[in-house]
Amino acid sequence: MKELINDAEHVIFDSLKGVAAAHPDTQRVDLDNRIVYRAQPPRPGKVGLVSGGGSGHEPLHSGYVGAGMLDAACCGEVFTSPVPDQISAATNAVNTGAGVLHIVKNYTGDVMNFDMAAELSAAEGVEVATVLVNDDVAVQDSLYTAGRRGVGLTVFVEKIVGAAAEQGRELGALKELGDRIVANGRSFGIAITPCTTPAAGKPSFELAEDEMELGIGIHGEPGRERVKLGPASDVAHQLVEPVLADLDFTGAPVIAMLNGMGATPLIELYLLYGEVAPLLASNGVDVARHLVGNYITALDMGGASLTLLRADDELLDLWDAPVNTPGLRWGC
Amino acid sequence: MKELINDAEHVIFDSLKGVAAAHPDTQRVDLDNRIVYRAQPPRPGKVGLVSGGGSGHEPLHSGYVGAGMLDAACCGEVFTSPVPDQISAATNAVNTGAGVLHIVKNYTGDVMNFDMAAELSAAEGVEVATVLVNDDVAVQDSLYTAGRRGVGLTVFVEKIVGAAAEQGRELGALKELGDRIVANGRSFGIAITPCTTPAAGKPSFELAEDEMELGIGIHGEPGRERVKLGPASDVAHQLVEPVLADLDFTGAPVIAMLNGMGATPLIELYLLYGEVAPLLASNGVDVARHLVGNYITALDMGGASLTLLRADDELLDLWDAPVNTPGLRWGC
Amino acid sequence: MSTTSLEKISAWLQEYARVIGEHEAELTDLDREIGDGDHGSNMVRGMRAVAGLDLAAFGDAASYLKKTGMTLVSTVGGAAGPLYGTLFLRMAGQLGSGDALDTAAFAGALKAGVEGVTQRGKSAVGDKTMVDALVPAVECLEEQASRGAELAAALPEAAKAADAGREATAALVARRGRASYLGERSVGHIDPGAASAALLIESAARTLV
Amino acid sequence: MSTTSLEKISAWLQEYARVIGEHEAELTDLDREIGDGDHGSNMVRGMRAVAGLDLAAFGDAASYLKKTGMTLVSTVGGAAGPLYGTLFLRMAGQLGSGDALDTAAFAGALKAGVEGVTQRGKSAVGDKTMVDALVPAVECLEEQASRGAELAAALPEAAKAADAGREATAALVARRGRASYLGERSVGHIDPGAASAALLIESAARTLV
Ligand SMILES: Nc1ncnc2c1ncn2[C@@H]1O[C@H](COP(=O)(O)OP(=O)(O)O)[C@@H](O)[C@H]1O
Ligand SMILES: Nc1ncnc2c1ncn2[C@@H]1O[C@H](COP(=O)(O)OP(=O)(O)O)[C@@H](O)[C@H]1O
Ligand SMILES: [Mg+2]
Ligand SMILES: [Mg+2]
Ligand SMILES: [Mg+2]
Ligand SMILES: [Mg+2]
Repeated sequence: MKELINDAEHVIFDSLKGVAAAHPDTQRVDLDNRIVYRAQPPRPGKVGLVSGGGSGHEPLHSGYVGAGMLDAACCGEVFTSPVPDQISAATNAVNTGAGVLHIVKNYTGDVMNFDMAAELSAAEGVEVATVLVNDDVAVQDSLYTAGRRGVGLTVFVEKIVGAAAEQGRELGALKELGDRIVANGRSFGIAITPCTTPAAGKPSFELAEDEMELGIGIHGEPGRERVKLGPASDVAHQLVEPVLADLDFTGAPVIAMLNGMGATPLIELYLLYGEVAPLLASNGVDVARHLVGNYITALDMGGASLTLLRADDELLDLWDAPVNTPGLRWGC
Repeated sequence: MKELINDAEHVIFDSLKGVAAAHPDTQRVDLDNRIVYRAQPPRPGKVGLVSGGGSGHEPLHSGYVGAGMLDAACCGEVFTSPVPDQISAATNAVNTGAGVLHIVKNYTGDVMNFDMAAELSAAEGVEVATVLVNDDVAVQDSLYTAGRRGVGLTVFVEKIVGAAAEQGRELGALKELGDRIVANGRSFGIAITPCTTPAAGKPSFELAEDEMELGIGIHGEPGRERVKLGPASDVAHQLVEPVLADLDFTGAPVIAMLNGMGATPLIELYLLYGEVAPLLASNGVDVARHLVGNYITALDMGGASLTLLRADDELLDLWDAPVNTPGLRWGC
Repeated sequence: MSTTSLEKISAWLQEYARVIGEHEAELTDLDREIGDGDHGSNMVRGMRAVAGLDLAAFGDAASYLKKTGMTLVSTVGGAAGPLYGTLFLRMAGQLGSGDALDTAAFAGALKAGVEGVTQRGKSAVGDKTMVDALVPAVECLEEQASRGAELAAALPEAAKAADAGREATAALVARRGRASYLGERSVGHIDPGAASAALLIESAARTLV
Repeated sequence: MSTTSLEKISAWLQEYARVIGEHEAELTDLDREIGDGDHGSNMVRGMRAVAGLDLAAFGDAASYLKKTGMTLVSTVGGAAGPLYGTLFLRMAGQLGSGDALDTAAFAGALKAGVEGVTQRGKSAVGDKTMVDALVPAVECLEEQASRGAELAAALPEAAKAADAGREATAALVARRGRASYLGERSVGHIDPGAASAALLIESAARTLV
């Protein structure tokens, strides 16, 4: 175990102390409940946006709390979803009467805990709707799995729905918008080195020097397949093809994200994007907006994921709207 | 060697192709010369700002090319300074007649190559001044060393002098400003895991599970001392104390940066900042502005560095001025 | 239900907390192989909180079990939190406050709990989850109750059934929870939740006597 | 200087390029220990470019050496680029275009080159740099020249002196370049630049005969 921590049990609390110290002007941290709020409560009539999940994916989610994105993020233990009381507390706190939207990544634990939280808040008269993000094409969406995982697209949902909430749209409309993004977005990820959780203290899996995992998620879980690690030009194909095979991304402006899993240096991420971009173009994909960097990580895992969203003018406008969070900032 | 690259020899070229694809609106990449320029040439009368150095420290330097910071960055091979022709080409290209400021990190190779470039450009009638950044307190500044290394403070120099250049200040004034920042800034870094350069394909050093290096630079070079890795609360002391011992940071607003070396997850960096911030406060340091994140890295090294700048109202204003680069963005 | 039942149930969960602590690394390792490597620390966090509950605050076993369920829900998180939480909440609901803790009563309560788990988890036997250890235990207890067996005699049999269910998960392809992402690659590994569930029944066999 | 000198100098640098290629990993390893692990790849990049120069484009050894220096400066980067570049540029300046390539001429040219290195690098013997291999070679050549030795006889001696200088760097505390950051921790490691410099003189001994 090689980590800059005090002890594995207090990682979340200790790290949130740092968040509080780092962003005092824009965020407020409820250390007891492990909730990161915007420093300013939502203005009357605005729908509250709450997300959260296991920690270890930073900047997701707490790094996306701020003007133009989330009102609150609930931080679970590392790779463990937050608990219902916590989520319900955040939900109640950001409810102005206009209701609260939960943005939930599709994992059994997250779904159950957010569901129970929604029930708790509903019992207190808070209207709650949920957008379930399930964009990972590595997982078959069938009756015989827990369904597709929610991964990179979560960042897009939080940004775009966040901008729409800022405009004063209503809860139902925001849920519809979120569902539309989910219907039109897909992701796929690869890993070349595993990650180590503070609690386990051991790498999540072992990979030989010349191996990579295809179809990994964001929790250090092994992927669907282990293959030889080739040059970045091959990796680009391995990232792009499963995504394009799952949904038609031609004939519409696309928002793309090449995301680093945590330990992959930016120089490699750019290099990979240099392979991915022409590949997308040659497949008729018109990338109108894009991000290259670490936006949703798995601790110190080495690797990358690609997320594509089939957008339209409305989604692009919402994408371009000002945002001021530790993890994404533009227009202000 | 576990990297997302095509081959070690073409890493810089290939990665710059990705930079070109990633930031077409704000940057222009001269692939032949490995120079990243702002998409818009400097407006007449503005002093050109050129920096550069070995690659592998991304976002430094190419990620700081853009409005409010650099006009051009020269990308050397991994951990190898750029060459004079390249630097001179960038210098000449951003010269509007108002002269060009070189921001150079103090390494023998960088100093010699920038010096030769300045001579070449001077021979073509370009006025060149140089700010030499040497903020690393881990190195003794004596006749018997190459002097202190330039590390994290480089980000501050590029930001603050960049803002001043945008205001139309003259070359001499900018050099003075840069020198003032250098005189008032200090850094110190630690590593818990080494990095692997594409060319070497092997870790830069070996560290046992319970060891850390104190006083590392940004090139995977071993530090001055190897010690036991303690809890983050100890690491905070190990980072803060050498910096405070070297310069008085009380009685003035301070700009602070807790920087990740590349592979350290954000959750750990925040956790460490949660230890560093109160330690600074208890030492009478008034942190007026701060950054927590990966700003100047050493490929996939695990660890962190602390940079402090003793500022004043002018420096804070310049710090707050709008900046729009891939690596730093606010106010626009 | 008598104070004795409360004390017995408490002894059971204290023992379970101890055993979970002992097996933390093992559970986490199982979860590293086909999940995300946190099941051990999740269960330890939850059972430590349960073990810390003040027995004096409870009038009967049902209210203690209810608090146990709520404590697990609000401390564990992940999949295990709501599932184990539901298990104990439903057990509490089933156990009337006056019931004696005999084989039938315990079988009935556990059955209600496990039904809560399968409902919340939309899971069934064969999905390679904790359900694969719990359902055989319930079935065994029901069968023993129908034959009039004492709880002290029935539980060791139920624990064997749970252990067998746990072992059998190794051969299964996961269809619920994180392990389902692995598809065929999940085969050959014991499910961590089935392992913690088998420990729960084993703990009962050692304490509910 | 005669065409023969040009061909000889070219043979030297072709041989040096070959030898650098052969020792790339070794040089990089030395640099990993007390530097940043790039000296091998730096030198290979530069010497590959030098080896690719078209001999037909040069009228004499001096112009070829000048181009070699410029090529190293513009392809190597780091500390080695300007330093080795300066070495060859100064050698070119010292070697008149008519000079024969005898021991005195070569010693004089190399001396001018090495002085260029110490000026640019602000370094001296004992700083644990390439200078520690180069200066003994120059001194040896000068001494041999004063005794009227042939170049073919002098160079093997100079190579031995350079090798000895390289070995001696192990005992030194670095005072220039990256290794100086290590202070006392640099002791026990051979300087990578001294190693590449010793290879340069060894290559000369094999080709300038
Ligand atoms: N839908 C489900 N139904 C029943 N049990 C489940 C379900 N999903 C997961 N589990 C159980 O939960 C265990 C994992 O718990 P844990 O690791 O604590 O949570 P998480 O999967 O969120 O990390 C699995 O081993 C499995 O036995
Ligand atoms: N000031 C100097 N004077 C002479 N030689 C030097 C000086 N600084 C560095 N060197 C030589 O350069 C070598 C390192 O070259 P290289 O690794 O290619 O460049 P860098 O240090 O920039 O990575 C050192 O081993 C040393 O021999
Ligand atoms: Mg989990
Ligand atoms: Mg170098
Ligand atoms: Mg788990
Ligand atoms: Mg080097």
